[in-house]
Amino acid sequence: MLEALAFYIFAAVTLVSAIGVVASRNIVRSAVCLLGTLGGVACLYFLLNANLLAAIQLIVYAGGTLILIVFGVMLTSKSPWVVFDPTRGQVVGAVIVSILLATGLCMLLVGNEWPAGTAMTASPHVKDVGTMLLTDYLVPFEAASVLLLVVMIGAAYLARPEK
Amino acid sequence: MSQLSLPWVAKDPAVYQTYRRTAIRNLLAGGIVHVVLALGIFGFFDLGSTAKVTNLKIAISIIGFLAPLAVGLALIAGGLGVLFYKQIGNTLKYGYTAASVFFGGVIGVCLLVWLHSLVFTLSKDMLASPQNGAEVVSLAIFDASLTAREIADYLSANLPRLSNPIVAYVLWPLQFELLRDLLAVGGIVGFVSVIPVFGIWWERKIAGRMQSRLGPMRVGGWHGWAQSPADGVKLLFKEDMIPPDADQALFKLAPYLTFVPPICAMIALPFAGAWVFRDLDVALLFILAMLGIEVVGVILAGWASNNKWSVYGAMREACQMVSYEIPMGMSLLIPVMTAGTLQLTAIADQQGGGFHTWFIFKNIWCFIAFFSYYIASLASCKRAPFDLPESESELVAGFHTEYSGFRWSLFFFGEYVAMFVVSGIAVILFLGGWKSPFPPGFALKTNGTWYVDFVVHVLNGVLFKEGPILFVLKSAFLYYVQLWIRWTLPRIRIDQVLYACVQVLLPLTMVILLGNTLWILGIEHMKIEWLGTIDSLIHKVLVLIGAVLVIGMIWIGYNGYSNRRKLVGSLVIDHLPGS
Amino acid sequence: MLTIGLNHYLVLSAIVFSLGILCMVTKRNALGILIGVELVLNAANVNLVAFSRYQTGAADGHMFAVFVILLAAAEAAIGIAIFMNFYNTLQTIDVDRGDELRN
Amino acid sequence: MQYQTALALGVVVPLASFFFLALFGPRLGKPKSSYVALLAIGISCALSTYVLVNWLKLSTPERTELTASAYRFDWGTLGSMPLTVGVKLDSLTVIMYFMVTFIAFWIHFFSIGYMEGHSDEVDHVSKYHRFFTYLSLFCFSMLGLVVSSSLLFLFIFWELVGLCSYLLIGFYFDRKYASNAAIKAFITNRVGDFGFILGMALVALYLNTLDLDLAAARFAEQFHKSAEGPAVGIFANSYTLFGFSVASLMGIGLFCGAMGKSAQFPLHVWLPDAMAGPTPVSALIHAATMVAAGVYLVARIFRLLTPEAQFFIACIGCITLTITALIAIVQTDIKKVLAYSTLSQLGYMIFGMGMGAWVAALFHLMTHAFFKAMLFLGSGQVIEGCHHEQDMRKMGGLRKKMPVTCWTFFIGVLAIAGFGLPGVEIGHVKLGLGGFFSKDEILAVAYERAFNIPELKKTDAAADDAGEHADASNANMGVASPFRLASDNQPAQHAETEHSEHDAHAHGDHAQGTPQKMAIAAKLPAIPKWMFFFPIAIAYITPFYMMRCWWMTFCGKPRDHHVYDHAHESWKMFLPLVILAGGTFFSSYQMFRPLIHDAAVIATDSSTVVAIDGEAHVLAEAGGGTMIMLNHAPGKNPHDWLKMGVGFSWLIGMGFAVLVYLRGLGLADKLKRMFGPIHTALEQKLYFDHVYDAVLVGGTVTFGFVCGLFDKIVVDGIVNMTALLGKFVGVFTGRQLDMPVKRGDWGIVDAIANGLAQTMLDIGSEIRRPQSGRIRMYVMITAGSAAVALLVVLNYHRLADGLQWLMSNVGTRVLAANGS
Repeated sequence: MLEALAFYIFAAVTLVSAIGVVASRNIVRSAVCLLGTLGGVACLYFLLNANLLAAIQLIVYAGGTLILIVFGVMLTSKSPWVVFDPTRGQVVGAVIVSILLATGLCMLLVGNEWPAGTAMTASPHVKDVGTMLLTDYLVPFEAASVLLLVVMIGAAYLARPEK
Repeated sequence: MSQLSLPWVAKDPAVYQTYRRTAIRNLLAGGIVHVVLALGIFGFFDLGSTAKVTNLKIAISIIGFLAPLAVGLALIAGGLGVLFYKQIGNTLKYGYTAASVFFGGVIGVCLLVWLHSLVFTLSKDMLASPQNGAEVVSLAIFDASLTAREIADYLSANLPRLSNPIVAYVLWPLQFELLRDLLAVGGIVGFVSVIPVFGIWWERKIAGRMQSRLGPMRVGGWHGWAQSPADGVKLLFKEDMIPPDADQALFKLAPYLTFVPPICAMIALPFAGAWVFRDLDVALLFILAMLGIEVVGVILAGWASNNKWSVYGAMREACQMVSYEIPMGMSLLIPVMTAGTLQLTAIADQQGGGFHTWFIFKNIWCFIAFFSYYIASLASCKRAPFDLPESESELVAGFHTEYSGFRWSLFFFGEYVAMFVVSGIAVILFLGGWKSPFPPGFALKTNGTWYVDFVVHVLNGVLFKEGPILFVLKSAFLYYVQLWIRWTLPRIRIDQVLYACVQVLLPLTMVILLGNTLWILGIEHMKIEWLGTIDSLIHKVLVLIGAVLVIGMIWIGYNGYSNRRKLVGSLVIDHLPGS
Repeated sequence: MLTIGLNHYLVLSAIVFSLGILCMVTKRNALGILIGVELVLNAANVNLVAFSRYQTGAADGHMFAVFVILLAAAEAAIGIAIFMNFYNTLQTIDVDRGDELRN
Repeated sequence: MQYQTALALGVVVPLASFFFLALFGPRLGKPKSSYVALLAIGISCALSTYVLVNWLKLSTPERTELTASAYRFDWGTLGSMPLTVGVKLDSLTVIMYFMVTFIAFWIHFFSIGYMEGHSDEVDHVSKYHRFFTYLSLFCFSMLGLVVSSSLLFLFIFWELVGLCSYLLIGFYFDRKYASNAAIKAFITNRVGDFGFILGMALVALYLNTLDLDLAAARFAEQFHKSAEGPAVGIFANSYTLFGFSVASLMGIGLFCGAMGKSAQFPLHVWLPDAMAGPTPVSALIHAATMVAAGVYLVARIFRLLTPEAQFFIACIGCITLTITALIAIVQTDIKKVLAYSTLSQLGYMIFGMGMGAWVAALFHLMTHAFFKAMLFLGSGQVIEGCHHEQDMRKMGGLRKKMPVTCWTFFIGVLAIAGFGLPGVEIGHVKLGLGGFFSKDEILAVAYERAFNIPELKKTDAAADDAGEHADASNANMGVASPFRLASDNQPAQHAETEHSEHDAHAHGDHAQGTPQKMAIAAKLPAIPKWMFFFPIAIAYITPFYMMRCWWMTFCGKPRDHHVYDHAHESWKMFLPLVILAGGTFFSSYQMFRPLIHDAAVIATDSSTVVAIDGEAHVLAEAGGGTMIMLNHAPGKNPHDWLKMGVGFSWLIGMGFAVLVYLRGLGLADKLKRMFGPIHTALEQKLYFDHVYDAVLVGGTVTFGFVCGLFDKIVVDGIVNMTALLGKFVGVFTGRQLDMPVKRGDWGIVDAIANGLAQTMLDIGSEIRRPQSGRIRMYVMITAGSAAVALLVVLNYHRLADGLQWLMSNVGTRVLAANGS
């Protein structure tokens, strides 16, 4: 009961702010709406017994990526009111396409008979998640670390001042 | 000329006298009526009888008895206040009375929160009591699993002193999780609103003392204790301006984005073992995340103001925060690794054996980590010397240049609460949380007499055992250090800020992270003996250093206090014995 | 409707996914496209975690979600660096102007 | 302290020094930072001395026990393969470790003097502390390499030493040739390391472990199973490359790493260029330790080598030692001469390893490390003293200016030349130095392999083995053994008889070990004769060029007074020289030989390969059957032959050098003119660099050019051709078939053609439209088509039904309409 209520509230937050992301003409407002979506998704993670993931989502997305995006906006816009609008035709086409896509996905996901699985009873302990990360998922973990290193170097290289 | 009657033109004192009399009359009369009504209902429904407890009476007792009683008492108190306002004012002006009112208020809020917690504990116990079997823990939102009857029975069986049916009626709704959460949120919000009010006053006093002045002295009498509430009232009535070119919606949203996350952080911040709203297993990460989101508000404020200085402030904040989050998180990992959990209560529980078991003295890595965390936390709260985003000598006021009034004060609320939160994290992770600095053997024993017990409980809670007061005191000390640093160190340049992070703090934290990993590997997993010997040696030296530091500070503080009259224009150092 | 199951989350994620695509298509600001990508990735993550919760009962979905978050962060960092270069070259952040390869 | 702990600690101390210097080096400044590094390596050296001294006191079983109980723990798992980390604690490690720390310590000491005159800063970066920082890092990696028990960690440290080598060669990074040399060294090593990685991959794949001992055990196990029944594991694979089986390829792959690091042909080109680094670095890294790591590696993986792989190794060694010695004759740069002599000596070691002369090669490694480090330090002293002049033609007569350097250098020359008087004994000590013993042993084994193995094959090996071996060892006992084994304190005569009895007895008894070994030995391929004669010839050339170097530098008349006047020497630099000269004597006579023997017990204890001992000694001492002492037919004792063949090569070579350079450079110039083309070829290093330039660099460029040409000619040609063809067709049709009657009027054909073209154009532009370069459009198209596809697939049946209904309905209507 409470869970349902919470789900509907958080889903509403997520969806409304996602629509806000799309509908805002100003990019910073989009970013703020994105914060709402990210927060909503984080709350959904809490509902889904993924506490650690929720915290990570908040730290990395909301605390890192979002700030990075806003920072990028500040560095790349000449005035806060510069707006690039797509043409009306493009918008209509895009809306049609995404409605089609949503319909298709919903039909696919809901219409499918998922095999009966085991539901998770309790939130996995942080320690177990960590152990899993360093045992079963060691190789992707290491690959990810290498990736991050490459990204760090690459970003620094790309954003370096012109000589 | 027609007679203009402006509302703010002073009227004849006699008019005020009339107003006052009317107010006194109405308040007192209304209060007495309410109280009488409440007592009447009490008598009519026989609410006091233990034998006739039913669920029906719950609503009656709350709506019909408790609510009118509370309203009535409040009205009577208000009436008395207006009646005796001169006497009250004079009393408040008198130094120590005012101080005791002030501290009483602070402690009162703490006690209120404490009461919350006691009630929760009680209801939890009841729900889990053997009479109810195992299935009660399902804290449903609408299905009451306990009846008032059962509660009353439980009380008379376990806590005879509280076995009044009214208590049972009050406790009954508390088995609903939602209500308990709402009440707890009330407690948190109450505490959170006290922090900045007290904190700002304290900061101004300390700033004054550090500059050999007195700080606020007028408002409220004793040491200007009412300065902050007065300022708050002033801010509420200030004109609320929004620049015409600003992004209206974001401009309005930004202060809330700054103010709400630190309060959310309090959700996971434990004040003591049971004193926590939600004992998350990822509490630390959650708090860090909330502190990270706070920045978004600041950046938005700067951006939405559409002002050069504000944007500069926002960009500084963005790059400062993004870079300092890393050393901050990595320093926090060290006690986390040592404790093996992210759950703050569990971490604090491992430090209960006296101050030598605190993680800061655990080994050299934790010791360094404490300081690197503290520096990074200064930057993350944008406190001096890292207050670049709002540096008033360069950027007017940085990101909040365009803000005024209530919105402006929200930024400050956010900042001061965040300061408390980061101090609290440091206390829990490094300084033993709510545990006493003395080993458990020092805790006083109760002997059964109620007044002795009371004193013992208070002393244990404040000094010898554990308790939220200890936690708040320790946090307040770190908070004090933040203020101390602010009024001691000059602000550094933005490039120095980033240099300090990327080239100093980051490598340092990496080294200690690696060191701690190897240390744990060597001592706990490989059980290398000589490493263990070195470890215990270092541990002892660190404990010694800590003890010497604390004793030294107390000594210097004592000297400062005993020479407080001579301190104008000089330093405490000049008054130490032998100088 | 009162018992929340897998399908609720799936529908939610499908809608968020489509909104992400919509965002990518309609924003001409490069950073808007980046935001759209974040939406899409979040939708995928919700799916992963929901399946983990209702179908597998183990934390594998969480693992994938962690890696997705990590990749999203990496992608944002690189993306913004690229857009800075884009901006430095063309003096605009409008992606429709970046069609030199067209002719 | 436990020995393994001491060794591990000794590895870590330089690392600590590295970190300390890296962080605080600039603040410590000029003299102080060097003391940190010196202290660190000093601690390592003390620890290693402690271990060595105690190790010598232990008996073989105790050592074996310690070896077995050394640290091992699982670091991680790769698939199902545990990655084990551990300390390899055996005699080989102990002596290598001691050698490295000892030499490194004195070279650090020398460096302090050497670096004194350097300018402290380049581009505001202090170079002084960086030098010692790198040295510390190198010591850490080299020691780590020595103690690693797993191939993986050996490889990691292997790469680390490569990195240090790169950093130190490029130490004068402000000079173009130095940075080029550094890059060359690094890249050349990468080529070798690629082979190493492949070899490691094969080891991991077929033996499922990277632990050295375990891998060897599994290799032997698979070998046995394959020998008895159907082939398993690595032997089951019938794939061959250039005639090498996979098992051999594994060994060759691993050896490729050694080829790179030990600068063996054809990857030898980097080492002479590496002399661009500071001279102490040349002494430490490019003469004594790192380049010897290749030999060490081969020694470690010896049990994984098949006879074919061994033969390959021997060939490479033989080629290297020959060509580099020839090149060394004409070099005029003092460091280049030493570099080429190093190459040549490394060639000897690798050659020895390939021959199966495990003990001899390592023995040569040890002696060589000492005298070559000393020679390099001597040259460093000369270079520093002569104001960084390296050309020997400008030196001469420095004997009076730097006497200590001169005579220590001469000891080095004697050692490398193989000075010794065959048959002369002082007490029980044979008179000789360094190469006299070690090179002799390698050559002895080569002789066995070239001449005795064919003999062995002819006869039934197991039958006459026991008897003849006793004779052989009796006969050999007095010939070349320069010392009594360290464990032997008895009078020589007594020991000799006892040994031979014991020998025969042991030999007869070791039925499970020795005959098996003999059988394997019988399978060894006999090497071609030239592989014996080339090293013999080079044994005459080595003394020549070394003597030439010494004579040109120190004797005769000073040729350049500017250099001569400046020359001086300081105690800080010649003290290490004197110590290392002592070390040369010490290493020739004492300690190392028995320890290497002891190491051989474990390191070659595999029934798949055979290590051959060219030295007459007691089999029990050698571990009772781990090695094979080849069967000398009477009168075919290699030492008899070698005594005469190369015993006085040092005298001849050195004498010839003195003869040529006695009166300055005149005679040498004459000879140079006489052998003009040969001299030029040698001076150009036999054109290796040219060939590599032409083949590799040129090849890449050419390949790019050819690709470009292909693009230009073929691709563009086809495109243009098509266009041209179209044009012709158009012109043809237009002109000939469809002449318009008047302007602007098209004929039918023309109209069709133009109409088609127009349609094509329209289609093209329609197709091009989505290819707008607009990322949003791409996303939209992708998403849209995905959506449509999804919907169609999901509703396929409904759609199909609908279509069918439509078709049938419309069809019937049409039919009905027609009917009515």
